[in-house]
Amino acid sequence: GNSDTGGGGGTKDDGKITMGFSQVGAESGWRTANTTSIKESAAAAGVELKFDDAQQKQENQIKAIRNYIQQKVDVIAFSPVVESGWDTVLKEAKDAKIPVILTDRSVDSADKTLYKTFLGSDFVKEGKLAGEWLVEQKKSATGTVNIVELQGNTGAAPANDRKKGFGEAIAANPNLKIIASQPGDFTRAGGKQVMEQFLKANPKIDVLFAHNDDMGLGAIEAITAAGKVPGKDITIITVDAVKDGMQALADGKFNFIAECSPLLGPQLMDLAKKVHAGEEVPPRIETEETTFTTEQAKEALPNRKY
Amino acid sequence: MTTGSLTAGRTRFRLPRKQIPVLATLALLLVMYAIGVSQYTAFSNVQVIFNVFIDNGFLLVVAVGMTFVILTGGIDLSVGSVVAMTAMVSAALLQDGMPAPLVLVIALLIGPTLGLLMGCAIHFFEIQPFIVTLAGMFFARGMCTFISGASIPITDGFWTRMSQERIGNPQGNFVSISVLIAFVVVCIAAYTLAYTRLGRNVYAIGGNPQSALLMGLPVGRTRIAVYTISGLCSAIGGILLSFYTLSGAPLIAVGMELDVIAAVVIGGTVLTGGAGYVFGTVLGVLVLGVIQTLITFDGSLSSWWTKIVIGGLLFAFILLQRLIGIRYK
Amino acid sequence: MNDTTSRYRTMIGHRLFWPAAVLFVMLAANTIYRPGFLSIELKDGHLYGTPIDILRLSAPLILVALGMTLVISTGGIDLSVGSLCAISGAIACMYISKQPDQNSLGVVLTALAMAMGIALVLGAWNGVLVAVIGIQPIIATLILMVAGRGLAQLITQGQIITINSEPFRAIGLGHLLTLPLAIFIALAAALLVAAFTRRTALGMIVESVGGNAEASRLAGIRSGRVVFLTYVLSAGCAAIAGFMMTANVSSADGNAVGLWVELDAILAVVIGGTSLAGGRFFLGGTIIGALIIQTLTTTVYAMDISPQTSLLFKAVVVIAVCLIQAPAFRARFRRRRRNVPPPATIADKPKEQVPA
Amino acid sequence: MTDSRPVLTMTGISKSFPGVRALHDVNFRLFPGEVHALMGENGAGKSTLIKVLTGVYDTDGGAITLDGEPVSFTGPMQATAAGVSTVFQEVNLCTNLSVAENIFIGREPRVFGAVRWGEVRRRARALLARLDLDLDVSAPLGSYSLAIQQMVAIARAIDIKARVLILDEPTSSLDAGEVAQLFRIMRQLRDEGIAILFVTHFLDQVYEIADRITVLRNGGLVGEYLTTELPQLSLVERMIGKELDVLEGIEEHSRRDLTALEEGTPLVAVSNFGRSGAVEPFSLTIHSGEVVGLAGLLGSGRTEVARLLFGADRADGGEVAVDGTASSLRTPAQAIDHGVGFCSENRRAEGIVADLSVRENMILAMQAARGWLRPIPRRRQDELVDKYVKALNIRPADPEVPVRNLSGGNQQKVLLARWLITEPRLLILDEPTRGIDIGAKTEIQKLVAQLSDGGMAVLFISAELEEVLRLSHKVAVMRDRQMVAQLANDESLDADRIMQTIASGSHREEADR
Ligand SMILES: Nc1ncnc2c1ncn2[C@@H]1O[C@H](COP(=O)(O)OP(=O)(O)OP(=O)(O)O)[C@@H](O)[C@H]1O
Ligand SMILES: Nc1ncnc2c1ncn2[C@@H]1O[C@H](COP(=O)(O)OP(=O)(O)OP(=O)(O)O)[C@@H](O)[C@H]1O
Ligand SMILES: [Mg+2]
Ligand SMILES: [Mg+2]
Repeated sequence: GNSDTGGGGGTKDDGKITMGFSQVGAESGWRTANTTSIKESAAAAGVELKFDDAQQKQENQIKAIRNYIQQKVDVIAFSPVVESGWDTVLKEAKDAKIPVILTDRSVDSADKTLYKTFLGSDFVKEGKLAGEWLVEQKKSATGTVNIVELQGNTGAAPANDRKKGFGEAIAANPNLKIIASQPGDFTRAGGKQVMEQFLKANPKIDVLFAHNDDMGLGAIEAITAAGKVPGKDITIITVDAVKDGMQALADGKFNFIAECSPLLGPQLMDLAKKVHAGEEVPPRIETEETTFTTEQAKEALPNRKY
Repeated sequence: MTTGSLTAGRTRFRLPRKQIPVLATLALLLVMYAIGVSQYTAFSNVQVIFNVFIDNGFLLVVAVGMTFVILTGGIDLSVGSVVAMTAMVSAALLQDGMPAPLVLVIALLIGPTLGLLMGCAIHFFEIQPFIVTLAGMFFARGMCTFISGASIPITDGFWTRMSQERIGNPQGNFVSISVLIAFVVVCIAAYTLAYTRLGRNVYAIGGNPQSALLMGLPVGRTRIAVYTISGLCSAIGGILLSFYTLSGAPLIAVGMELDVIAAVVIGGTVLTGGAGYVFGTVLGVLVLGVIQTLITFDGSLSSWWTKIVIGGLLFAFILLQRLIGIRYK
Repeated sequence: MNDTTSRYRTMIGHRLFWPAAVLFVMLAANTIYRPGFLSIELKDGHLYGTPIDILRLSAPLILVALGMTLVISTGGIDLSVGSLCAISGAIACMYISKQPDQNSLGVVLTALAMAMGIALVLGAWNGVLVAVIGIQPIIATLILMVAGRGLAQLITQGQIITINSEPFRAIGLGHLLTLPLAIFIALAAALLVAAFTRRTALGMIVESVGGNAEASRLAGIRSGRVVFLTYVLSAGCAAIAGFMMTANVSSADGNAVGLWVELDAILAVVIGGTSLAGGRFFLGGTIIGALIIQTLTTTVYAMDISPQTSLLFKAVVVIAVCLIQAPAFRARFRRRRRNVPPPATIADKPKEQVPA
Repeated sequence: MTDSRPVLTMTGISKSFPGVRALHDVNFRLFPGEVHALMGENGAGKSTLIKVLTGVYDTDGGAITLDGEPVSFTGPMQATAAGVSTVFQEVNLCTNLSVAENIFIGREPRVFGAVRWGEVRRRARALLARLDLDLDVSAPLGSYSLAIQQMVAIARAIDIKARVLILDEPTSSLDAGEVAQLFRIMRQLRDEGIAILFVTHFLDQVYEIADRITVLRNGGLVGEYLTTELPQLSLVERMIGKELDVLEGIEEHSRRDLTALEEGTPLVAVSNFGRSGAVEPFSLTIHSGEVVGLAGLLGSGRTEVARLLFGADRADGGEVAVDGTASSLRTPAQAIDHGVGFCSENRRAEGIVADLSVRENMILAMQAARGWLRPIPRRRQDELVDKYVKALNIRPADPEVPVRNLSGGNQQKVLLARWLITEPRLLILDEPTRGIDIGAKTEIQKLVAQLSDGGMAVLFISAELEEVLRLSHKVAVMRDRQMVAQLANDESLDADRIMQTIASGSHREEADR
């Protein structure tokens, strides 16, 4: 319930929580689903949302946070573009006594009191899950298994972490070898073009690990064009589980997807209310995520929203 | 034959004409600010203005360097990457435990060196600045990712102090040290352009490089100098950015060159060179800053509307500026 | 001077010689690294092979760069082409995705016509800003570059629109006479633009406006119209490129389609020998420039150059290409060999004030 | 005369451009305290010799000494530092900078590295006063007419304390008064022992000021002569390499009966035509076949009149009638549609398109009038271009070279050809003979006479009153941006009377017939 007295920037004490949220951008379908989730849950939870799109720029996010401080919002939440470099502005938020919640991606501040909590996925774990599944699948393989990897944008946290997690997991089987790894920039076109070259340069590719569904979907096109059957001749593992990806999985073109859920909104609003009320929250909350195989995908697909 | 002495020249009104674009920008900026204040209560806080400066200090410094380049009729696309590279190098060196002063010196040398090289390529080999600096941009960005694929935090005491020191009333209205540094850079640049030979040569080359050459001006030296200056400003900008974010990230400041060029041009500098002021550039940066602040304060736009509105505001601003300019010409 | 050396001289002196030589060297280097690089095979009536890939993948870039060439030749620049690619692709896909029968040719043609129409309108918007209102081209088109991405995302509501339409797919992936259709589209566009500019007087008039706008005006050229036209043309080219890019992956991504293509296009134009200051333009050079850029990208993937160093590699190649092309550099190099002190280099090109 | 050692020698100078041998084994020397004229037709290589000397171009061969020391400048900066000060052909200043700055840039008075602007302006004013110019020195140079820009360039050059002063066609855009002013200063400098290299196409000026003459022809040296020992006629013969019989025929043309022409509707009639800040409203009628001369001093507004009539600038008000019907001349394209052509005085900024070839430059106006959809067939282009290259003797005769590679005078001819190709009914020529050698100049004058005989109307602007008088049927006199008189060119009219009109401005009653 709220006694909405409205008016201008979020003044305190009107009962209604004002939240300033700085989003990374709108670079992918995943991200827009994330944004939609947050906006919808804010409306549903009666939280007044100040939303800002940083267009992939850390500078913009810092600016937005400063402005939220000026507007005296009740809670600040943001998905940091990069990990480091938030201490100064977070300190300012702390001085202004505005609690901060991180979503989706974390920061590496040594001073953990600068933010209340982190809500999001564990990218390393996603990579690991993908790798573990592969190890399991190929445990009986005798010869080397040639793996190619489509990375996300160079330097992006999901790219780095998924690569790391995957690498750690497949280290368990020395037969599994990454023979090529190039950035496909998280886009279908990128995934397609890089995959075409992988196929040309390497006569034998057994497995493709793509850091997101879109690159995997692009790669399917390239694989088909090269006269191979995706999912059969080349095992395809991806991350995200967006609708198109799930469809491909259900169709047997993908073999495995590690989920990375964008639907953080409801949990975020819950947290915001708790934090605003001064309740203690755990310092790290991981979204509930799962993995999908073809069968599971067929099941899950009908109620997939994004 | 006799000749009466010539009384040529029009002295209808003395002051404006050259300054009109800048004055128009200033007026529109004030109007925009007024709109902000009338729409959002918190907008009137003095700190909002200070924040615009705090948040755009590095942009301002880089834009000042770009002003030099554009005044000669050139362009420097490498600035964003050089900023990032400087921040990256500082972060990496600090992480390796190098003392802060040494890091500062090294970081401040990299940008100008690259600028010098680009200037030489442009001058001696007559390659178009756009291409040379584009290659510079690729190079510097490549170096960033080469140094590290992930962002590197800075924990050095000096950097932290520079970052978090608040000048003014720490609880109330304050600015950061970066703002002061930016102001110093602006003043030095304005002085250089108005009162030194280098500055005047910059304008002359922008007006007509061939004439400048035939007038016996050091065209080559000046041209190389402006790219070096731009490199230096980018390096300073990079340091300020590393103060600002206390880290170096390989993909930071992507596309910054466009913001910078936009700021310079909005500030009344002509891309073909020869006309413009540092003060205009300051205004240009403020315009971009205020547009952004307005959008954040509104806080109801979805990602795509943000872009459309930025484009729209930019359009409205440039159109008005242009119309005012024509009106008074 | 005997006949062969003089023929050699004229060949070296030809504008397209150096860009072509660079392209050749890059292909040769690739072939040495990977002997199969140049091999082409016929599979189910289609030709496959890296050279074909390079041609096919460079098709969108060629298209964008063709329009960009004309714009640059008037002394302008068009930063909005990337956004225009995204918008046209988004409109086409959005329309098709809403139709019950995505495979109907009529639907696809309607979609293309609609998207093309809107792209042309946006091109006209650029043209008005530059030619009528007189805003500096880089800023005028920056507006649409920023806002256009937003528009594209607005159309797709930030989603990636996936479609399943064979006729549309054909634009990017279809084949004709064993070759990818995209190559023919780019070729047709190139021939069309060439005919449009060189068979009419448009080319000369564009060059004249870019070379000296005031002199052209006084010669009776309505330069405003010409400049306007080039922006519309550029938008049209970008739209076709946008179709191709989206058709390639059968999906429209308002954010990623044509990202940074404007930089590549400008690079292609300049490598091709057209000056950014305006004036003479060389369509053939532009096409070679685009091929060089695509070959570069393909090389990075083919040689498995690490992502960390690929940009450095690109920087080195770009500089090398431009150095080899720069007459001043070659003159210096030659003189060094002949051991004569280097001359004063002068910028012999008088600078004409291009209207902002 | 000087018998001392030459301050400057150039020996065996050669210079080739791709396809053109601009200089071939040329020797040249310059003594202190002399004015040395460098003469030659358009494209003879005068400007190239100067550019080689000042290091703008490097030589293909030859040696240069200054004060006996071999030198090899890498550019004007070095040359200036060594005491060689140059005014290049075409105004080479920065129009975006102020007048004062243009004079002093690179040599500004400074304190602690800071330019003293007050001092710069004061000195600029003083210097210009020496040339009898009273300008607003802080106004941008671009706001002044070309002639004034030329004077500023000269002011800059003479203020540099130099031993050698080089003036490449400094007088081409100056009127008699300005020339006199310039010569006064040149003499003064000569007496101070400065060596002056002077290029001009005005023979009278050569004989007035030069002590010695070097003649070039087709990039080769013809010879060096003392002015006193070289009669004018043989000078011309040496320059063009053949005998001269050009001036005949034109004289009769002028003083012809005007009344025959004035019958019928005028081709163009304007009344109360003006533009605030540029020209006071004026009225003028021009009939087919009539040559109207515009006379006036520097900056009197002749160019402005021409630009208004061509629609290059928009008039504030007034009526225009073409062939008796009300029309408008608001843009160049409109004017061209009405059959008006305009050859600007500022050929570099407003005339040539340097990148394009000679052929393209020539057909530009015709093509523009036809619209881009109807290209002129290549064969027709070649015919036209060929015809005018021959008719105007444009060199090099290759129509495919970029026009930037042509010498100044040849560029001017290309522009003229551009308009002749359109076969205009009214051709406005603003200083068409500037920078054109004596042979070509008389050719052009003849051409104007011929054209008007053929029914073309011509508005002829020239700083040379003699030329105006020789060609015009009617002379309109400008003063202080007003058209103060229109005089029929009959026996009673001569240069003195025009000067008087300009000086007094009281002949209004004769205007507006
Ligand atoms: N940059 C250049 N490139 C190629 N050819 C050139 C260049 N500059 C001059 N020329 C050629 O060299 C020759 C000499 O030109 P120059 O300018 O010295 O003539 P000039 O004697 O000064 O003539 P004018 O009296 O018309 O100024 C001409 O044929 C000209 O076309
Ligand atoms: N844009 C301008 N701003 C200020 N003054 C101008 C401008 N254009 C021309 N003038 C002045 O107007 C006057 C008329 O110039 P105009 O060029 O018509 O003279 P002119 O008689 O043709 O002389 P010239 O022999 O120099 O060509 C000059 O005094 C000139 O300085
Ligand atoms: Mg000359
Ligand atoms: Mg004039």
